[in-house]
Amino acid sequence: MPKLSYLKALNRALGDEMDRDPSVFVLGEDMKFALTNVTAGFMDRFGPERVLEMPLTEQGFTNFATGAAMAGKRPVVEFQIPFLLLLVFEQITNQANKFRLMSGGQLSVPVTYLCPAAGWRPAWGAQHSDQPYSMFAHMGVKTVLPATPTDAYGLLATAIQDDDPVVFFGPLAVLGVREDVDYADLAPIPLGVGRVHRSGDDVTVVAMGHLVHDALAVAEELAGEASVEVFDPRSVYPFDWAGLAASLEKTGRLVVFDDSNRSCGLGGEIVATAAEEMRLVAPPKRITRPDGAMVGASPDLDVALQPTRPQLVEAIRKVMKG
Amino acid sequence: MPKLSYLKALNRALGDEMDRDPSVFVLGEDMKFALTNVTAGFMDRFGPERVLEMPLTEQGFTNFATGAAMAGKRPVVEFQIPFLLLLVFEQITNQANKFRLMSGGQLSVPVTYLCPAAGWRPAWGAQHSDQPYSMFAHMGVKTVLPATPTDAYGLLATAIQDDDPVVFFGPLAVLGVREDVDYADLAPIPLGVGRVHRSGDDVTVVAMGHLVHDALAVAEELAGEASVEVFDPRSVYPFDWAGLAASLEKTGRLVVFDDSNRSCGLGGEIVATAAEEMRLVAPPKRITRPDGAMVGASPDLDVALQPTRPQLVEAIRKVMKG
Amino acid sequence: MTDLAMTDSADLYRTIRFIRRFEERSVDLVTAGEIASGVHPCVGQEAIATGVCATLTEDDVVLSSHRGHGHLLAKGCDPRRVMAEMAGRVTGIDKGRGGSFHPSDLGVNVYNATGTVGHGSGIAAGIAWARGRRDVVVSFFGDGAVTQGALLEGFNLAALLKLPVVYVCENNGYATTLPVETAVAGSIVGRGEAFGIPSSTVDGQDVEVVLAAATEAVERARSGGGPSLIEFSTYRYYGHHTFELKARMKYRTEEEIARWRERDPLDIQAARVPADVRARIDAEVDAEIEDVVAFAVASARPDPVDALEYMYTDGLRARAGVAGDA
Amino acid sequence: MTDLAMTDSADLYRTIRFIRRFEERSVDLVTAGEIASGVHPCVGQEAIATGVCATLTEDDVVLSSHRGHGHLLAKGCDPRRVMAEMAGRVTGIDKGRGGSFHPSDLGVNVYNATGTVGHGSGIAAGIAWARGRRDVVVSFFGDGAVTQGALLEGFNLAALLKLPVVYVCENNGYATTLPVETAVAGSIVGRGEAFGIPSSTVDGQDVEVVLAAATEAVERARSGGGPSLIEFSTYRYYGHHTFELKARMKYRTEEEIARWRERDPLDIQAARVPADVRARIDAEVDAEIEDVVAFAVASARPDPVDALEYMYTDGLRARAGVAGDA
Ligand SMILES: Cc1ncc(C[n+]2csc(CCOP(=O)(O)OP(=O)(O)O)c2C)c(N)n1
Ligand SMILES: Cc1ncc(C[n+]2csc(CCOP(=O)(O)OP(=O)(O)O)c2C)c(N)n1
Ligand SMILES: [Mg+2]
Ligand SMILES: [Mg+2]
Repeated sequence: MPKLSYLKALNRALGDEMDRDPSVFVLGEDMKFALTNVTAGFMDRFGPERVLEMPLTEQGFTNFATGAAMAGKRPVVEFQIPFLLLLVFEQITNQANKFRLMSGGQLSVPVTYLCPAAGWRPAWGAQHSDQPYSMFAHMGVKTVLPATPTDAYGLLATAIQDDDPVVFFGPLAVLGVREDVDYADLAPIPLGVGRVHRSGDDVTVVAMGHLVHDALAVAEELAGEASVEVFDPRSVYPFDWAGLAASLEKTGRLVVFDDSNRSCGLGGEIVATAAEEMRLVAPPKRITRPDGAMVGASPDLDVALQPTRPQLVEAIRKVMKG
Repeated sequence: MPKLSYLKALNRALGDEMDRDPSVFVLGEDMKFALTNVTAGFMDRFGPERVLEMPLTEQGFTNFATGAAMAGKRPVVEFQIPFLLLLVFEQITNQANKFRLMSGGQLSVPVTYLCPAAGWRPAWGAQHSDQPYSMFAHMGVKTVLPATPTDAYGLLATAIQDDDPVVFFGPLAVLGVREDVDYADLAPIPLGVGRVHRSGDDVTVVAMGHLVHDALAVAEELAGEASVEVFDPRSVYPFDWAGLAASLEKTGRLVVFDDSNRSCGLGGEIVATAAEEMRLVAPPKRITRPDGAMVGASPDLDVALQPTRPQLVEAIRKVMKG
Repeated sequence: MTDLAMTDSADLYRTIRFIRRFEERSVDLVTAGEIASGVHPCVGQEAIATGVCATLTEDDVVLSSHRGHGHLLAKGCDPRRVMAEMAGRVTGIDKGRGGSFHPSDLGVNVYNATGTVGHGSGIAAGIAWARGRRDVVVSFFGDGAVTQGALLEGFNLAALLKLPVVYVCENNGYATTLPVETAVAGSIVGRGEAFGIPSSTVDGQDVEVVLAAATEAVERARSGGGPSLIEFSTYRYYGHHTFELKARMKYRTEEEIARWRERDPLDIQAARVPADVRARIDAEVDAEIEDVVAFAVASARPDPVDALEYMYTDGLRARAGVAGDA
Repeated sequence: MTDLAMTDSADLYRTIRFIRRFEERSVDLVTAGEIASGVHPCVGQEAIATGVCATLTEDDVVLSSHRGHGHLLAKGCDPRRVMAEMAGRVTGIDKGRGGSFHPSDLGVNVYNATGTVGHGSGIAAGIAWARGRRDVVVSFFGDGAVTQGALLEGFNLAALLKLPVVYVCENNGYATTLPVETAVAGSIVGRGEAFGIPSSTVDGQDVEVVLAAATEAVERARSGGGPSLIEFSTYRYYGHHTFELKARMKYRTEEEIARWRERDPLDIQAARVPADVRARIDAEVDAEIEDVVAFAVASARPDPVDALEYMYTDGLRARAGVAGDA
């Protein structure tokens, strides 16, 4: 079976959707030469009316996408850097995502916001390394953060087909991950449905994005000590609360492994909801970035702020004791 | 003793700081005629060089304030509507709040962002009623949400004196609250230090902003049934974790009463941290807005999305049983 | 309000008169507590909505502003459902979810009026592009919007893509309390010209002058000539928002208001219509407006249990604010 | 680099030559893995930083961009500490927290170069105002920044407040891969003129032409004449960022690059300096640059335990990512 990389999966999913549905188009910066490679080959394949080259005008083209979507198109807006999603935060959360309600259901805004390079960018410094996904969940914007090429394909396809705004985060750290796939098996994956990557009985580790792969390695490493279930919600919002509850019914122990900032992040939401509504036999734990994490401009500083495998090992051991 | 309203306390704190420190100035829209009344009388009192009338250009004047602050001034930027803080979200969280770290400590950015009308605005609809404070905490921006005139005075004074960016949220619903004060007692209140409004032994209710007053009423109402401690952290970030832990040491029971959206909100952060690190003898509960709440344009719809006293009563009873 | 193609003097007078009465009565409903949000009356600016929309077909698109009742009525929305929307009733064009400030009515191609001043320009460009450059899109905004960077980002995109957008700036001299001279360095039309967009300043009080200017811009759009910017000089007699009924603000003088009332769009157009025709129109309009008001006030208010309706297309239900609640 | 007041031909040549070598060697350090972020070389644009900064006093302020090494060196930063910063070392001007893209050095009044393209314009206005309109503030940005609305919001504020800001647009023809003609409708100078800001397009390859244009704008600023916009036509020989060393992108032709090299700022200025003087300068510069490189490479890397340093002024420690950790 061919090896498909996460980045290629994005390219494939977007291309397949554009083949399938003429209303789908992509816009963003450096489209023509596909700087991020997500749209590699698209200018020749789909032409300039479906691959819109945009100037350095993120608020303008985000609003443009909102208008195009309300008028029947399905824009996919690419953002090269995570902070650009902060720059258009109001346009997505306070405009595009609210227009349906504000119109009493008349309007729909089927835009996909694609950030194929979320998270840490070695030594690029404080302004280029954020993971803003928790805040889109806070504002009620559908948000996904897939971990594997298959899930990236399926959730990007679903995001594009969804009639509401959806933000897609692909962490830079996972773009190179490859997977053996049968192309025929690639298919849309519903929002809000998680995935158990590894089944276990003692403790549930919730991980997303690139951290899923670290969690699986740690689970393997601890196989002798503890039976670790690795649960990947895949969608940040809506979240698969039923899937999490089912896992905790079994394990009763929870460790969350999350690359977002600590305060008011997804990790906290998972711990809070579990503590309020689910079965826990020991105090839950979360491993996150620090509060309001800002990386420096040297890799030495940056890595110190990323969640690590040793932290996960220690947390698992603690909840097993607890 | 004179009765001081919350709104007047803001006016007084800002005026006192401008008297005390010539580097303090205020800028924003409709300053000259003090639309929000926070700057009532200031144009005559301080003149146009310290009360800067700004056009409808929020990103521009937020960046202007950043520059002025780096050059030694202490700008207080007023935002008339909470969503305007989403519009400048990148300028505050990714620029002003990061410049100190990015300069290796050379620069400081002592800006206060003042939103004197946060939260629900009856029938003004989905775009005018947000409570974005949790997201500033997520990004590591110092953020306060005082509940009383005395605290509003003290925390606005502190925000202005602080050498870092600080966001000040004054909920619309609390601006009219009045309190007997001796002006001589008005003084800065440190960030990250909460306040026990009412001491109790059975359950800790954490409430902030206007909800503190509802929580106190409910505590009174349930006095016969349960001894309720009402804890107001006052600062969203940094948060008074020690104060919360001390209260839970005593009660072991937690109900959080929070006006922000549910997913990845402050309420969740409080529940998560308590579940992870503090003493809990029963599952904690939180009362919040729904996920990604959007109000309609009629009061009938809007109130349905606000946390209510009956919800708090029921939650307290449940944790008492739990 | 029926046939938008009708642009003779009497029809234009009728539309202005209709908007005028509609606004006056909506202010009454604010005072009566029926419109909880208050409104931004467009009294004094009616000729712009009237003249511009008279050049549009049903398929053409309008993006309104927070001062938009006139745009909606002139574009052909059912006035009863517009007033009901302002009163937050389920019979409103947006079922009480849009209100006075953010209305949309796809039935007549009125798209969402965003509350983020200035951001309609990019949305308008996207709509014009998505509709295959077939239909004209009119984006209304005020002088305050001119200082919002996103407005100019939209201008750039519309110009680059040569889109059929007519940008209509209703310069009524103030953004809330701020005089335009103190807010806008340089000029408004200069901002259009900077992007190569044909731009002009036109009298907004004489509806036939408005009509002529709008016709030229709309023709340019239809013939592939790309976007235009028209800055109409106008004035609002009422305050920014009905809160000024209570809190009188001193940012302008009574003399100034009186001066502008001398160029009242209703009077200017009235002078072109025979007295008897006017009398008939006035009577019809007054009667229709009373029916509009009665409809709005009699309509049902939304049921609080539906507060989370229409958030998502797939019926996804947001989690309630309390665990376990629906 | 010593005396900024020195603006005779040889001094200008020296600065251009210094920046050129500094950039070439920084690219070597990228290849060697010493500069992990890569860099945005300004090779080809050196005359602009050189000519503009030659008109400034120590008290005047510069806001740089992501392509800013030349600005820093021309304004008088210690080149050793600039290179060390790019390499993420503790001896860097920002202790390894700013890096190549976002440097500041208050010692010579170089304020933060924000990573948000276009947003320096408003920051520059705020600095100019806060410094009592005494000192001139130069805000450097590229042609890409021109399409960012916030840039124009800054123009409006600087013009309204008549601030001593010189807006320097280094139009090198591309924003990453995007040609300026396809990004900017209308013109760049038109955007300045729209705000009543004196604006001109000037050759950016001849440092003495740059110097003359900058002098005029700086004089206007000093004499209370308010902001100016100068669009310098220029070109970058290298790619947008050193990632193009690996991923050659075809957005421009070799012929185009060759054509611009014929107007190389170093050659143009070299022709005005006697060969023997040049030989001496070249030797001095090369020696100094090797010392710069040696200093940077030999400097210590930051200690990971300090990762949360400098976040807050009051020493507030952000909570760690694991409960209980420091
Ligand atoms: C981006 C933004 N800033 C501020 C506001 C608050 N606001 C609403 S209307 C308005 C004044 C707008 O003035 P103008 O554009 O001239 O329109 P007018 O009210 O005069 O019709 C302001 C400041 C807003 N809604 N959006
Ligand atoms: C607001 C924003 N959008 C996009 C980017 C990513 N980006 C960094 S530099 C750059 C190109 C800038 O081009 P230009 O302004 O012409 O400067 P040049 O690189 O040519 O010197 C882009 C798109 C950014 N940093 N900020
Ligand atoms: Mg106006
Ligand atoms: Mg460029």
